[in-house]
Amino acid sequence: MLNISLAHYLILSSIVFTIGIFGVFLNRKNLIIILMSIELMLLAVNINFIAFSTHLNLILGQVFALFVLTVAAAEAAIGLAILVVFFRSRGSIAVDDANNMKG
Amino acid sequence: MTNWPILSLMVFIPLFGAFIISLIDGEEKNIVKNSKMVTLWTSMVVFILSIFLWATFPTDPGFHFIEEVNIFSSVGISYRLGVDGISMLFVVLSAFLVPICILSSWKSIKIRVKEYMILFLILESLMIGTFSALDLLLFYIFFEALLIPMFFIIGIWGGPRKVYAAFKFFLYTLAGSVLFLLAIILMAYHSGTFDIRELLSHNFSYQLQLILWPALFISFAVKTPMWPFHTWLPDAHVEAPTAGSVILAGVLLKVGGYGFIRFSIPMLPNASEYFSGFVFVLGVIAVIYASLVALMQTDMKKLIAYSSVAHMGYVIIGLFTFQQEGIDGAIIQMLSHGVVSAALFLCIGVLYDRQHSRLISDYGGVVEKMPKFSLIFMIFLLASIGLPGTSGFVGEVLVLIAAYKVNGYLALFTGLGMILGAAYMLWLYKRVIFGKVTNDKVTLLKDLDYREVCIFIPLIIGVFWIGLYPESFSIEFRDDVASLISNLDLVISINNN
Amino acid sequence: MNSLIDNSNLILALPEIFLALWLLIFIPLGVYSGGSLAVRQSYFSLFAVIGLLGTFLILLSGGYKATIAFNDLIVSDKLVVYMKSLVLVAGILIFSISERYRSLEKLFIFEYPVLVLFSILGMLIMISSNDFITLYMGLELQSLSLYVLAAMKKDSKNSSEAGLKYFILGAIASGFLLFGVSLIFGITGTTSFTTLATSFSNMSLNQPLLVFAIIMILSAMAFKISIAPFHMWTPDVYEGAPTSITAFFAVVPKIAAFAVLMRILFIAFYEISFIWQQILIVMSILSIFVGAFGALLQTSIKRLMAYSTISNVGYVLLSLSLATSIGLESSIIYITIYTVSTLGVFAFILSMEKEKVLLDKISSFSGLSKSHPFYALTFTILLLSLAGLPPLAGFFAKFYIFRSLIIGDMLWVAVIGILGSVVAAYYYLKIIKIMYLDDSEELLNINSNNYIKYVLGFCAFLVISFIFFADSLIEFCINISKAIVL
Amino acid sequence: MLKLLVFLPLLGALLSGIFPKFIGKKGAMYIPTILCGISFIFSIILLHNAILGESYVINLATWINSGYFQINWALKLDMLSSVMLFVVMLVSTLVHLYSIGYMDRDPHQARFFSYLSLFTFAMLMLVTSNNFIQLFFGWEGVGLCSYLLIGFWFKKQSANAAAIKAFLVNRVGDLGLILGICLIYFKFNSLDYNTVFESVTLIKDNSFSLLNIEIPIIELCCFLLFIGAMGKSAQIILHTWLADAMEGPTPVSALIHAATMVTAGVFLVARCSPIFEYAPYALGFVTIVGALTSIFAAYVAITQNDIKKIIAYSTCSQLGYMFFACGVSAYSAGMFHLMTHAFFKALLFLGAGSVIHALSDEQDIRKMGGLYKALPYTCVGMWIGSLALAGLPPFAGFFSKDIILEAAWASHTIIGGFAFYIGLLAALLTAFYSWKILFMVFHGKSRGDISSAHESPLTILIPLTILSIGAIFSGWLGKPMIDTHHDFWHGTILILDNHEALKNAHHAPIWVKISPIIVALIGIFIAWVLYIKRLNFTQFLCERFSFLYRCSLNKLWFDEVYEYLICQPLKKCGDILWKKGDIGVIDRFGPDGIVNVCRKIAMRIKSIQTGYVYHYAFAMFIGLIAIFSWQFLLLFGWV
Amino acid sequence: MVSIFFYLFAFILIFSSVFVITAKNPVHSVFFLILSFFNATGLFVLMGAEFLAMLLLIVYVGAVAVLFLFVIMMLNIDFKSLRTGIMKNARLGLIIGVVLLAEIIFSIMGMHYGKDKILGTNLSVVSNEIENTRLLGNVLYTDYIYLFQTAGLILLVAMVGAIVLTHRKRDNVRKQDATKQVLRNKSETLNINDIEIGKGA
Repeated sequence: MLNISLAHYLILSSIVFTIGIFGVFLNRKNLIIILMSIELMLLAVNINFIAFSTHLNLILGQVFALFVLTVAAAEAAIGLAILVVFFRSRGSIAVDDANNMKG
Repeated sequence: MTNWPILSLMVFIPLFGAFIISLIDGEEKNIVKNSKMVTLWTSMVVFILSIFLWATFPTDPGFHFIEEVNIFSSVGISYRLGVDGISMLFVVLSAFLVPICILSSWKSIKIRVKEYMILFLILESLMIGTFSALDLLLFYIFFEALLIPMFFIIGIWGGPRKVYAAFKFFLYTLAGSVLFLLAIILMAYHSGTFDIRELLSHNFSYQLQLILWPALFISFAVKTPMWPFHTWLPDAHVEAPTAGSVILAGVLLKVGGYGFIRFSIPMLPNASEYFSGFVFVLGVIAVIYASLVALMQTDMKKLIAYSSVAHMGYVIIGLFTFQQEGIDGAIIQMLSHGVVSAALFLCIGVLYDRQHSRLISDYGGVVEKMPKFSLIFMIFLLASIGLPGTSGFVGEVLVLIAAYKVNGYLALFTGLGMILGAAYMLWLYKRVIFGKVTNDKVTLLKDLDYREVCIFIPLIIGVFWIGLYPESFSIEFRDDVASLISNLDLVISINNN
Repeated sequence: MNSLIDNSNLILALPEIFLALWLLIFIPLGVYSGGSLAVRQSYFSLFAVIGLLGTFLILLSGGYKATIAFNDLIVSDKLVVYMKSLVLVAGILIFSISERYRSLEKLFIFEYPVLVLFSILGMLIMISSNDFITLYMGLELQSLSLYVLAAMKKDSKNSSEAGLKYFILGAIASGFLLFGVSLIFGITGTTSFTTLATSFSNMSLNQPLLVFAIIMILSAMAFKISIAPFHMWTPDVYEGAPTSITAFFAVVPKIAAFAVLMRILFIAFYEISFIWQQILIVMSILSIFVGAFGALLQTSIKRLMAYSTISNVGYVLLSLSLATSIGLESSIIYITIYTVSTLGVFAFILSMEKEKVLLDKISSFSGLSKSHPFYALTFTILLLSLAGLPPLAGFFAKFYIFRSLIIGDMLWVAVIGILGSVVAAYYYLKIIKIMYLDDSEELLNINSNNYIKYVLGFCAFLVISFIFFADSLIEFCINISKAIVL
Repeated sequence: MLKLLVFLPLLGALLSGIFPKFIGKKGAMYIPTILCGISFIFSIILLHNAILGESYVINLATWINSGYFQINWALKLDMLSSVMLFVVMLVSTLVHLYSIGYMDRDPHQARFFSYLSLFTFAMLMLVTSNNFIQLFFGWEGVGLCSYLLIGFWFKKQSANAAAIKAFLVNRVGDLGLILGICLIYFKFNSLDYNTVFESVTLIKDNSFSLLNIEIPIIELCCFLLFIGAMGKSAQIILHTWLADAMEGPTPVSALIHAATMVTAGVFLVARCSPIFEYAPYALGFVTIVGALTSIFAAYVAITQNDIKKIIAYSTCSQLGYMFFACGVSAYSAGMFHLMTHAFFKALLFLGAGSVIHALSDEQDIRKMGGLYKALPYTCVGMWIGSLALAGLPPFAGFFSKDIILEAAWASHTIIGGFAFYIGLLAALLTAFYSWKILFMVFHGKSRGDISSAHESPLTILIPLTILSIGAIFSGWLGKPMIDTHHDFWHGTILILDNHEALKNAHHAPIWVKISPIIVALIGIFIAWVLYIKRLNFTQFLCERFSFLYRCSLNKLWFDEVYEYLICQPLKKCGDILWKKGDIGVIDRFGPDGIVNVCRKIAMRIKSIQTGYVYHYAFAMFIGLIAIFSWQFLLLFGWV
Repeated sequence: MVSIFFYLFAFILIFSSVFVITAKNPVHSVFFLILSFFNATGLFVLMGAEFLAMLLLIVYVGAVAVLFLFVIMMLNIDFKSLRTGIMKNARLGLIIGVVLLAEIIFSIMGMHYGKDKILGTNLSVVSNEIENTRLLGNVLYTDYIYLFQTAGLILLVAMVGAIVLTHRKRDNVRKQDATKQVLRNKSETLNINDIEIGKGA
């Protein structure tokens, strides 16, 4: 137990990743939480990358994580912008309200 | 033997005609008139070419008038055209019926005449292409493309339930034929060629034949149509405009039979033999079932449609006897049915044009007002019954004889169709033509005019020609059938040992 | 420390660099330009089209040499050039047909062309990627632009909803992709496709984590090309997004995603095709059927086209799943033909309007054959092609797919697939029926725009005459696939 | 000459059928008649030639040629066909002539004459054919003309129904015939008479097994052919059409349903005697059917009231005679009776037609009576005809009927004996109903309005006269036909040596020879008693034997049974197959069913597409897990 | 020592993540998100990725999380209505999630690198002579220059996109247009009326 191996990090990241996915589809009312869940997923990915990077002693993993971080930030910005647009047109950010189109 | 590409001409002249029509512009009246004339003359030219084809056709077996242009060299698909005795006659039949159809719709088609004519020419081109294709995929292309113009002809100029009928026709036949496409690919994959000539001599393994055969069968059975794949036919016929029914019954149904004789039987002889019992059962059911159903129809077109099912049942039985008589008979029967059912639909079209009803109960005593029509109708009806001397008999008797060679009971049950056929046809005639005039509208009927008589005369000639001197037809394909059968016997005996 | 910014590297990335620079000129130009909106708009469009054309020319001038550059990050070969050309041409055409729609919907803002160009740039990067990182960056560049484009009609509820859905699901998909890639990186120590291709030979292949990683990556790609069960966003986004963007969605990103998927499957994971083959077969059959059945009851043409897309990409994936050269070649052919047909269909959709509102309901096309025979006819041809009827191009597309399946000994898959195409034929036919068989009460008003007419006619012409020039295209596609798969 | 003989009627038919306006009303009547007359003259010449031993085949053209199935259009002249030619042409010409007078009030003479001539042509084709298929051509051709002529008055529902019935019942027989032909072809690989007849001996021992019974092929073959003959010659079971066929104009009945077409069956059996001779069981069957028909038809005839129906049943009965003659191998006797019968039955019909014509289409004998004054010539003609029919010497019927009964007796088989006694009984009934007609029509008191009755025109009377002469003398003239010492038939009829009924017939005991005359006289006496002397006794008898009476009156309910057992079920079957089979099952589970299933699937997919983004995400997640779990289990070999 | 920190960070990370998605109030969620990021930073440091750890703090905690807060505040959302959220398919989702997690964990246990099983080997940070940041910098501007530029473009897109979407032109808002002000001239703005004396109102 005290030996912290790669597997520990991987398991941790998969748990976080799963929680992130859960956040997306368990949430019915609040779009912002979905956005945060996505951030969690990306965080899990970053943990993975860095863990592997350390494990393999390859800087590539960290580079990848770096770009993921960058992109994630851009994504958050876009996501929030869309959220704002959505809110303006609907007056709500409940996920339940986003079903104008179906079938 | 000529060097100029007569088959290609026959395929492309109608297309060219269609193109010309599409360019016609101007006053509505002129468009209608000109497009009719262009169509008529185009189809006449094609017909004359087909006569020429027939006249110069060599009697030795095998394919003639072959043309070959590579299109997909990477896959081995080529534009290959060519006819043997069997397909040549179908080409002639198609070319023969189209001008008649055009004439018959001269007055009855009132809306969108231009489009109608274009579609008919495209249809003609595709029909001729289907029968003269020597490349498996090319055949399929023509075969499948036939659906498109037919869909529009039924759908636009059809009767009240045209949409249902058009969809049923289209999807049914499409669903039937897609498996054929897979079979084509499989065949080409295993034989390495799409060339029908090479495929005819290729020997597929027994296992493969058993896979391929059902795929081909469904496709052709739907087209033919065989019981229980026939239900699209009554609907399509009833709703289609007269000329549409004529082409449908006259040519398109033959594509199924042609498919059997060109692909199923020679390419997959063992499977054909294996499944022949099954086919016979279906054929007999078709004959009896369709006849019984026809007996009870109240709509004339439906009745004729069901009679087509019964007649095509004969064709199928004849083909799968693997006897010279049977296959000859089936081919003659197809030609005959092409003429007769076409003529019967035209007859009903004549009545429909006048009274806008196809219900038997709306008529009665027509003979008083339309003696010429009644006579003509009678002739075709008798041909349909298979009275000796008319075209229907020759095929029927040959099929029966071949059926007897296979199995006495088969002949017996097939023969029952003769009785039932007479029953429904004569009953129809009685109710429509004979009897007292019960309907006021019947008194207003006018007999055939000059144009209509002109339509029927070639068909009458056809009926008696085939009936009295079928030799001029059978001489063209006899040797082809004979070589087919000898190959068949050879292959079957080899594989059985 | 050697610099990678040298000629050999730059030449390979020249189209992308050119486009990026063009964009960098474009943005300030857009911000500071004066004049009326309409005039500006036409200038901007012209500017964007010129940019794309320039990119295209630069791309073609580069030739087909197969090389790798930027530390294995990007690659160029025939497949890349061909797919990029497709993307660029389709992009230009869609741009030109969407002009009228934009003036109709008041989408005058210059950011529209800018974002479209950005997404195309992203696609170019994706297509030429030779590394998961490049792939990811290109993908994100493309996706982020597309998210914004989908939500662009700010006053429309549907548009913002479409943007939102696309964004959320897209982000999840890229999460999947990243997670998968991270595992691949962990297992093999590399993310470069070419290195990956060789790395599987000396490792144990039956570890579930590898399978999981591949499934994750495939799911993400499946999302991008709307393969079931990752297709759910497609109908909603197609419906909600501005129609010109829907046209864009339906064609261009699919090409790019397929191009990169081909590279992943046939370069990176080719050695381990036994892992992904079955998965892809199941997914593609599922999407063929979802696409076919889902469209049956649709009343909106845009939604219908979404399902049509789902079903069509199913066929492409089906032949890719063969992992053979023939499969690859037929999927390239299919994509090409699909591009042309769909482009034409959207040219049609973009031209149907009534009282300044674009028509969305299929039923509103009734009687079109009488009022606008040209549009009805060309649209019919395109639909019949999509339905796969000979002798139109769509038939040959399907023919090649099924041929590859049969050669690949997957007869039963082919049977199932072809049955799906029959179901699909029904709804295409239904549209034709409405145009030709139904009588209309009201006539449509089509403000004839020559671009649209030309594109429509051109696509219909290509579809009809495919049979005549097909041989050279097929030959070309065979060469492409031979260069990838030996 | 043979060619001309055969095709002149066709020419006549075409001329008056297709160009009635061109040749005019008169022309439409006279041209076919004259052409027939010419043919008749030819037929006399040909008969003469044939008697002198001429026999040949003219090949006209190939008809059907497929494999071994090589059929030519050919005209065959031999003894058998020339006799038939003569009979057919004679009756046909007379009927044509008769019709000129008879149909004078009809608006459709042209059509009528066209049909008549067409019929004549078809009959000639039948008679002169050299192979079974051309025979079948004629066979069906006459059937068609019969159909057309029965339904000539198309406005009458009953006529139309009768026409269809005639055609369909004939078709049933024809099916048998064509199957027989198929079998012959199957076994002989040819359908030419000569080839087939020559090689009969080769396959006479072939047999097949049905339900473990070995049946010789040849028996089956003859049996099938005979079914054809039964249909055409209205033998019991397939007889129902003949009485109804009387809906047609009377000349038609005379020509088709008495003299020529219905005898085609007999001709067929005679023609195929080389085959039938090797099929003893089939011959027995022929005998039984013939005998049963003769008695049954006579039995039915006695209670009928329609003058034409009585004669029609009489025809049926006489055909029965002919068949049982053939059945005991006395083919020539059958042919002989065929010829004499043609004369007197045509005479009877034409006479009846004359009566009907005179009474403005009244056919019910209960409404006639005492017409001998108004129609003296007709009355004489009918008397002669009836005498001939009853088989009283010296009229023609005596000779032929006598020889048939003698042959039956002389065959020395149980079946032959049975046929003999049945024949005698039938002869009794024949005489009875014949005189019933005579008494009720021409004698006694008149029971209807006969004031307007007048003798028919010359065109009607001339044929009557000629036929009367024939009915008297043809028995003498035809005697050589049954001469066993001299082969009148020039080998066209084969009789095996062990079938010596005809030979023995000449040595029959005297009571056998006389008994027909006696029973005929008894029959006449009874008729006299019942219809002239004691009219109320008739009533009494009807009530006393009401069951028998009703059986006879209702023709043993054959029609009704057929209606309920065959027609109705078939129609019902058709209806069920259509509404339940096609629409209810095939469409419902086939195309429409599939469409519905597709629609349901589509609804399901639509309902899955809820529009909620979390559902979409969930779907992605589920998809991912499903695929992974599947692969996971696969990897560990758990699936 | 490392393991204690690992477990500390890991558990806090997991719990705060759970709270991120379950908190009724989105503001709380954001704070839990920040907490998660802090813990992740700790883990990064444990793994020797100091630069990325700092980046995470600066970019995420400093920018992204604040952005979230900003949006939440800006949108003026009725938090009460958000509280009614029920997790309908939670049970099914939970089962499936557990299955997935189990499968992944099982897979991780069986993970190989090359042909070696990696389970159990200690994740030790190899001390390089070059520090982490320099190492990244070395490759970022050379080997990965292409991606670096692309990342720039992505950020540009994000900027353009965000502006396009959120920027509104409001008609009733008066804006100062400097060019217009400068270009004003007398004739356009002033209308000098010659009013007779005594007639002015």
